[in-house]
Amino acid sequence: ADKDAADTAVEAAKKYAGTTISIVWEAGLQSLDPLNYSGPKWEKLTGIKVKVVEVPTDQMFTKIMQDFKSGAGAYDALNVIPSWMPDLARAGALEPLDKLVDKFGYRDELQDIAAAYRDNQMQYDGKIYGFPDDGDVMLLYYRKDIFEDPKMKEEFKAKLGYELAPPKDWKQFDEIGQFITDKMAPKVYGAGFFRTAPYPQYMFQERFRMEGGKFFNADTMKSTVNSDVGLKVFKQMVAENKFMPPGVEQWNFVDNLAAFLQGTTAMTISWPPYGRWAAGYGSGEEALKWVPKSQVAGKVGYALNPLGRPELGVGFDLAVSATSKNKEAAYLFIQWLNSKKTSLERVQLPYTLRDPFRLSHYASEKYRSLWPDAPAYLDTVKTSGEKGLLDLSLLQQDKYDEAMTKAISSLWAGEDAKAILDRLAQQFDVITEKVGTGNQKAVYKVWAAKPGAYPQ
Amino acid sequence: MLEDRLPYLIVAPAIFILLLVGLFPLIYSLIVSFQRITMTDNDTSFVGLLNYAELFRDARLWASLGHTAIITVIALPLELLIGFLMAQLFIDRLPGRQLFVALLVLPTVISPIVAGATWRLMFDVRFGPIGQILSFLAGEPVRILWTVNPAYVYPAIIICEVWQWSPFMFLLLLAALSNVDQSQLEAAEIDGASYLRVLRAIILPSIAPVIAVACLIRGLDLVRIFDIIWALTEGGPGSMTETISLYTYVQGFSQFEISYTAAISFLVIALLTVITTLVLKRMELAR
Amino acid sequence: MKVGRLPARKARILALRYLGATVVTLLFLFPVYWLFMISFKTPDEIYHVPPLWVPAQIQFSNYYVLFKDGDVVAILNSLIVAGVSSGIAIVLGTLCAYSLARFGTGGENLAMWIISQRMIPPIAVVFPIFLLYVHLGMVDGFFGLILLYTAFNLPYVIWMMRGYIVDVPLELEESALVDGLNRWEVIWKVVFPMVRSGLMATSVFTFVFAWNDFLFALVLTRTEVITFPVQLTHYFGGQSNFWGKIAAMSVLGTLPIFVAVSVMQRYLVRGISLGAVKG
Amino acid sequence: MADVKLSGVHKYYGNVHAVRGLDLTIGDGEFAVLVGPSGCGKSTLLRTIAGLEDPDDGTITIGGAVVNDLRPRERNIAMVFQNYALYPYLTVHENIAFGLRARKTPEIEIRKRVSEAAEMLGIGNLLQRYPRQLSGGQRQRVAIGRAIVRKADLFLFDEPLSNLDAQLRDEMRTEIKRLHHEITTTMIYVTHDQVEAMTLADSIVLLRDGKIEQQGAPLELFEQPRTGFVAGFLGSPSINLIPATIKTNGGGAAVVFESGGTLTLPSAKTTSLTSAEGRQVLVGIRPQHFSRAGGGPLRDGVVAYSAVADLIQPTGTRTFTTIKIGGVDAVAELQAHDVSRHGERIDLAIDLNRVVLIDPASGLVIA
Amino acid sequence: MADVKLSGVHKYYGNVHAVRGLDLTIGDGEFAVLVGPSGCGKSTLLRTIAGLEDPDDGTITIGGAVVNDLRPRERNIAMVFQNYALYPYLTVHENIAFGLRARKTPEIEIRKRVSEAAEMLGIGNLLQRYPRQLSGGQRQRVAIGRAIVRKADLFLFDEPLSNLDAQLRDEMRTEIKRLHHEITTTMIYVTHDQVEAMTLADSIVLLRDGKIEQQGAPLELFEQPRTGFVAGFLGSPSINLIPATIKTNGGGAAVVFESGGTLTLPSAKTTSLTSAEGRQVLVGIRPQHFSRAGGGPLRDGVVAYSAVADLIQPTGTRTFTTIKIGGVDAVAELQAHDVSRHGERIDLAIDLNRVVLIDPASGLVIA
Ligand SMILES: Nc1ncnc2c1ncn2[C@@H]1O[C@H](COP(=O)(O)OP(=O)(O)OP(=O)(O)O)[C@@H](O)[C@H]1O
Ligand SMILES: Nc1ncnc2c1ncn2[C@@H]1O[C@H](COP(=O)(O)OP(=O)(O)OP(=O)(O)O)[C@@H](O)[C@H]1O
Ligand SMILES: [Mg+2]
Ligand SMILES: [Mg+2]
Repeated sequence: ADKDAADTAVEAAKKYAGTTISIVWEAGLQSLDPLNYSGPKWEKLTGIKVKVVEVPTDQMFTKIMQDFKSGAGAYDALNVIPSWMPDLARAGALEPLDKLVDKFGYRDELQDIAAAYRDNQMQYDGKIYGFPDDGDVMLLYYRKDIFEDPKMKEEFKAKLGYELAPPKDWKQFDEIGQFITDKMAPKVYGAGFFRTAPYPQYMFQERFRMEGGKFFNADTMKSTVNSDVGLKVFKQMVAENKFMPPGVEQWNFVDNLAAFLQGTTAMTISWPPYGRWAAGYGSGEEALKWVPKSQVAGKVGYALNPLGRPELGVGFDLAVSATSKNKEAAYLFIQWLNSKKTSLERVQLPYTLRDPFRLSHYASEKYRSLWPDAPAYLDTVKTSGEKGLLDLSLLQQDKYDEAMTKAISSLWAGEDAKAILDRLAQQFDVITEKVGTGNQKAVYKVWAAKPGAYPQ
Repeated sequence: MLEDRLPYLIVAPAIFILLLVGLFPLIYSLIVSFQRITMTDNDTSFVGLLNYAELFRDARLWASLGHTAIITVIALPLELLIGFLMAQLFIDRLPGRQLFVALLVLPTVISPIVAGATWRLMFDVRFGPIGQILSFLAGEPVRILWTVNPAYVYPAIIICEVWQWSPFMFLLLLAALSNVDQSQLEAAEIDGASYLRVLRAIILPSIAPVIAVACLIRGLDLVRIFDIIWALTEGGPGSMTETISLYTYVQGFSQFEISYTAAISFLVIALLTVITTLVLKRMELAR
Repeated sequence: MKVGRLPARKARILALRYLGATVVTLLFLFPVYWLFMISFKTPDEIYHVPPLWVPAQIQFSNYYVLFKDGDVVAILNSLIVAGVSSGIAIVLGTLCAYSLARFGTGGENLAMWIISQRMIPPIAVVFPIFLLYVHLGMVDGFFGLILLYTAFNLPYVIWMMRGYIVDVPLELEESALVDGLNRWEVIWKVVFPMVRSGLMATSVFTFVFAWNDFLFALVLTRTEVITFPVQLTHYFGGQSNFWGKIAAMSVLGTLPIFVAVSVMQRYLVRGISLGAVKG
Repeated sequence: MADVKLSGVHKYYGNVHAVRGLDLTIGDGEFAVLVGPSGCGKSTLLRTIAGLEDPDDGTITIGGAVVNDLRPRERNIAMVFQNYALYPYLTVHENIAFGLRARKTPEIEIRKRVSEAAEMLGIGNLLQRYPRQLSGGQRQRVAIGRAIVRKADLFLFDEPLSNLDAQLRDEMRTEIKRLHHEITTTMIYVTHDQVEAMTLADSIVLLRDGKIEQQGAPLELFEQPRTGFVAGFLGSPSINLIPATIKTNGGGAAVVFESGGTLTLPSAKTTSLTSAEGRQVLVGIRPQHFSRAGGGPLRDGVVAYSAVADLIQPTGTRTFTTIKIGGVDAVAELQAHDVSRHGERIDLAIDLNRVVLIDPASGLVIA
Repeated sequence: MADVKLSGVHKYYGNVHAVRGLDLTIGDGEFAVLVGPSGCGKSTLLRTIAGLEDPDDGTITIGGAVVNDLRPRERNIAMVFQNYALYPYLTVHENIAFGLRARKTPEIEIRKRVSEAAEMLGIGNLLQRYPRQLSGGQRQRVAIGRAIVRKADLFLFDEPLSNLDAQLRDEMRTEIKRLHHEITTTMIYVTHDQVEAMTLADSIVLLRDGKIEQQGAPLELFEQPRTGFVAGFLGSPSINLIPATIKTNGGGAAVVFESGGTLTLPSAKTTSLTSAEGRQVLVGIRPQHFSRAGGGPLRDGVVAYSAVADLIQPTGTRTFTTIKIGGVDAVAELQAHDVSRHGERIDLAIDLNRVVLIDPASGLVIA
């Protein structure tokens, strides 16, 4: 790259000074970035105003689709969840970006994006529809102080016959969790998860595949989620609630975060921001007042998930709406956002939810010095990303997602795991049939063949 | 002369708007419901009754109708009863009644979304006061996952619903009760009738039309209940509390099953028409 | 004024009723109180276990962000949409009701049809309306929402106002006709003042309906005219529910309604009852 | 000022034939009172004249001009309604001024006329009040005030006093009578109160089933009713109607009751009865034509009758006493102390000079 | 059966002092009628007796027992309301049976009593109808039926006939009178209709501003009013009150009007006036005590008076004629043809045997 993609974008965008572009962003914490940082900064640089449209995650697909159907062109730039990108692209809601990428010299910088995201979340049908913009992946966080407490270690070894350390598989996870809960509850529980829709389904996708499960029979496209593996995972997941704090079934992202930061849970699995905030990074920031203060700074360890291949889990692409009336301005904005320079700043924002996704982010000296454990954190994030499992991504993926979400919600409600899975499989089949078994089979084959789809 | 056509002139704008926004969608839905339009492909070929046939195979649809019915059947009588009891409390002269009434109206005028959100807060197992109060009363920690535990989600929804709408019933019934002929009550008092007899022979018959109207209004509202559930449970756990409105929304707006949604709409309209007609018939009879 | 002795029995009953009234009112207000308190809490207080009934100090930062981020515009939008639409609905609906009540225009059938419009569930028509609006380019604009709310409030207004107008003694109008007014003047100078309190009550309710509508607003707004309930759902994030913001926004969004209801309180009970009693 | 002529007026409400081919003339400045049983079409007729209802047939002429096609406001009439029809949200002053404002009268003229009318009606001190702050009689006066400021050609009153209590009604009646003396506009007045009708009217129009039963001066109707209906309708307590048979002897005639007993009729009444021997009639005797026999000689046409007092109802100066005549109950209006005990035998004098004989079949008065 | 005693009863509605320290005794089996101007507290008093209102002070005794603290149902009274207060959703039979059922009367007894009462009231064929299917008079009877089946100790009626038209009122009045003869229970009856009061009452209680102005037999109040208010309240048209001065001469006395003119009072009236020379009085002469002078000799106490007829209001057999006496307008009730033209001079006879003289300051009747 002879020229910095960020500067290119800024230069080119200046001619749109005075216009306003609307960007769809996930409501809540995510939009703190464009609201507080990148939006104002872009306006200062180019004179283009950025209007942030906050949409709750579960409405994002609907809203984007509606806007496209309506031809209203109310949105210019979009945040798109990668697993839904094929649907949106197929429907024509997204603008193909290749031409603009070339026009504004962005191809090189795209190469810097970590492979897991670059190879899986950027293109559909050979065309670029979005820039992976968030290094989403699941990590295991644990309380070093507890895990390294000699007394605990000793007792644990005595009881279970192996060293107390971050769990290598789910059996260990359960044993450790139960052990800590037994010892320390109600002050500290072994683990806590966020359990509310739609997120636990990513956990399920990961564990299901790591235990050897397949979503579909590749020949018939009949769903096989109700296999023994599915049942086993479901049963484990429910059983784990027992050593987690009461009411964990209701927890969402912040509930779980609060519990961990307040020291109530000893382990949790979540996206990378947990790691930063738990370390106390950004505490005291006005914009981060939403997050309870960390009581565990300096006591947090980072590790790969049990079984070693974590789900990438959602992620975000920056895209341009096909109906936008300011396509080029919108494109330039996302190029600038996504560029090496800007993105490095963004992933370091104390309150950001955007996680490092470029090789240059992982390597950034500045980032590695943000807090004492930052190098360990970045390394874990990087490795997790490299080993990450892709979210299932089929035609009309949102329907499959909805079915899974509902299934897991039923699971917490105490319904019989087998019955839920059978129903889920049946729902999958109905969806598949509706979409067209032939079409879907082809799409599934392509997806399943990707290195991150099923563990080898 | 203009003045002679006035009766028609002044209905025209209202009727026009009603036709535009009321009739057009029905016709449109009717046509679309015979087509096969989904999110992605804009296939507009006619498929006859396929979508309607589909309705009968859609277990989730019927389940959602069932959920709607459950909520309606439980919440409506409760609201009526509580509203009636409240009205009884305030029917006689009570200094400061104005203030009480003004405050009691509040839940009813609050946005249902706010109501749902508020109760979600109230029900929260850790941060909400309900668990705290129950624990205090029980003398031991009571941890009820109101929105997760199937045994409690309907109670949760119904508590919220009843909280919001009992005051509405209260207002209606208060007004109706104050219209009950005072001298009939006095006559009955002099005749020495017990409260139950007075209730049965005088009060209930005379407020029956209001009760009927109230039930109709609230019944129709309950059948299309959406906001509260959206904010409180989002239809969960699973689709245990998914109502017909919620399901229609999901079909129409997150899955873009356009034709199918139209068919559902017609099913709902047909059902409501039948029910309303029956209710109105009964009301006629009662009069 | 001389206060006579109340027989002990009646005094006891009165005291009991007071107690009952207070308890009931507190019960019904408690959730509102809770919401109110949440809006003043810091995140630490919101996520405090056990829950705190009173925040350590009243602080307004939850409100502050709403103003800072411009989210309160949603309230302004709602005010415009609900205000204008109920205004139009009231005017058109009252005129229509007058015609129905006094001239029997269209007979029972028209009246029934109009009422039946109110029975159609929004969810059944929102999709076609959405598509219609797409064609007309009215999505995400004030006009579309106003038109829609007007249409949805019209049957209610007509229904209620017809009841009130029927109650206006015919002689008043006839007297005015004999005295030299034409119909327009009669409507304006005689009927309007006579049904004023009904009009107020009806206005409050149409306003509340439009204000509280969620479904239509959810579907028909994008970026320009996000209304209050829709804005509120934006705080139900994927990662979290921003209870502070939700509470603060709820309070802000309930305030106009509360004001409207308090001001109109004395018309309200009458209004709600008359209309309903009339059927 | 104007006379009013109706000819061949019909009015239907759906199936109800409320006014049935009615012809009526009311002279300029006349005070005409419409009476008749409830539902006979009084209000309908009035409203048709006002233009609030369109007649289905016939013509209406006011002051010589056919007004069928004129709107109420173009007929220059003023109307006072039964329940006053005051505008509750306007002050008394504004209520009275309402019609003037509608006709764009200059403000100064309005003030003048309103205060004139208010003075005349004795409500000058109430002008700033609202109707709800007035008593019934005061409201009534405001309603009348609203009519008279208009200087209309024709005044219509629809049972204006029926909502008032007895005493007030007496007062207001007198006042309306005075008013008519002063302004001498043509007035048409509907009432079902006989005293009002009798005392106010220049001419009473008695309606029955949408048609005129009889029209004439009050005493004419009272004393020379054309039909038994008219005789029965006017007078309180009602006229006593006793079935009997006519017996003629020579130039004279008498009525013989079925249960026995005979009353000889005065000669004035017998002329038309010469050939009526054996005819069935109803003998109509008003309660006021009974009196306690004084013992002296009886005037011409007055006959003696001895009866037993049944129910005795003293009302102050008069006592209503029920007695039996010809086997049926009849009421006699006697003086306060004429009779004192139930069962007392009393000697009565019956003044038969004003007796009416009615043909039971046709209902027509035959003498 | 029971007598009713009130002593020192006060009742306030907020600031309104509706009943002001009232003492009242009504004997067992008596028919007492409460009359008085609107707002004088009649209904309040009745409701207080019924227990529907609590008195603020004083005691109420029914049949010898203080009932202040008893609820209405415990007082064993029956009440007939002005608007009947029938239960619209029950049949006539059930309406009448309501009070019996409430008292757990056996079904067979209920049937018997209801049909007895219905027969007595002539509504036996209406038992299966609903109130809305009845005429006003029939409803009235049902309301009475509901009261009488109860065999209560005390019957209360609050203007039970005021909603009926004149003819029906006459009928019902007679019926109530019959009823009292038959069942002889104590009855308290509120009305503002004088004829009702005069004809029904054993004893009239005239209320004014929450206090008893006079209580007594009807003719006693009418003919020997204690105050000018009583004299003015009873009688229609109202008694004429003419200011005058008393002149005594020897044993006799006369009244001299301010505008001149003297009327010599009959000797029966003069006894109490011996020392009243020069005293200001209001002379009360009832319209019915005027008559056209017959030309013969005047009875004792009757004086001749010549006057000019002003307003003439014929009402059929009687004509109200306004004349001037002592400079003020007075109404004379004459016979139909006694006077025929406005301005006619007529010779009248005034019966002064029943004249009342009222002290203008205290309002008390002095003779
Ligand atoms: N708007 C109407 N629709 C149908 N029928 C009517 C209407 N107005 C009057 N009638 C009928 O026409 C007839 C005459 O009615 P109208 O009101 O003129 O009687 P009225 O003599 O004024 O009676 P009242 O003394 O009771 O006022 C009645 O039979 C009445 O029922
Ligand atoms: N519930 C009440 N609240 C306030 N004031 C009342 C109430 N009821 C009656 N009053 C007042 O008490 C006084 C007596 O009223 P009451 O009804 O006893 O009069 P009444 O003699 O029955 O009159 P009417 O002949 O008009 O029925 C009146 O001044 C009335 O205004
Ligand atoms: Mg009439
Ligand atoms: Mg009264």
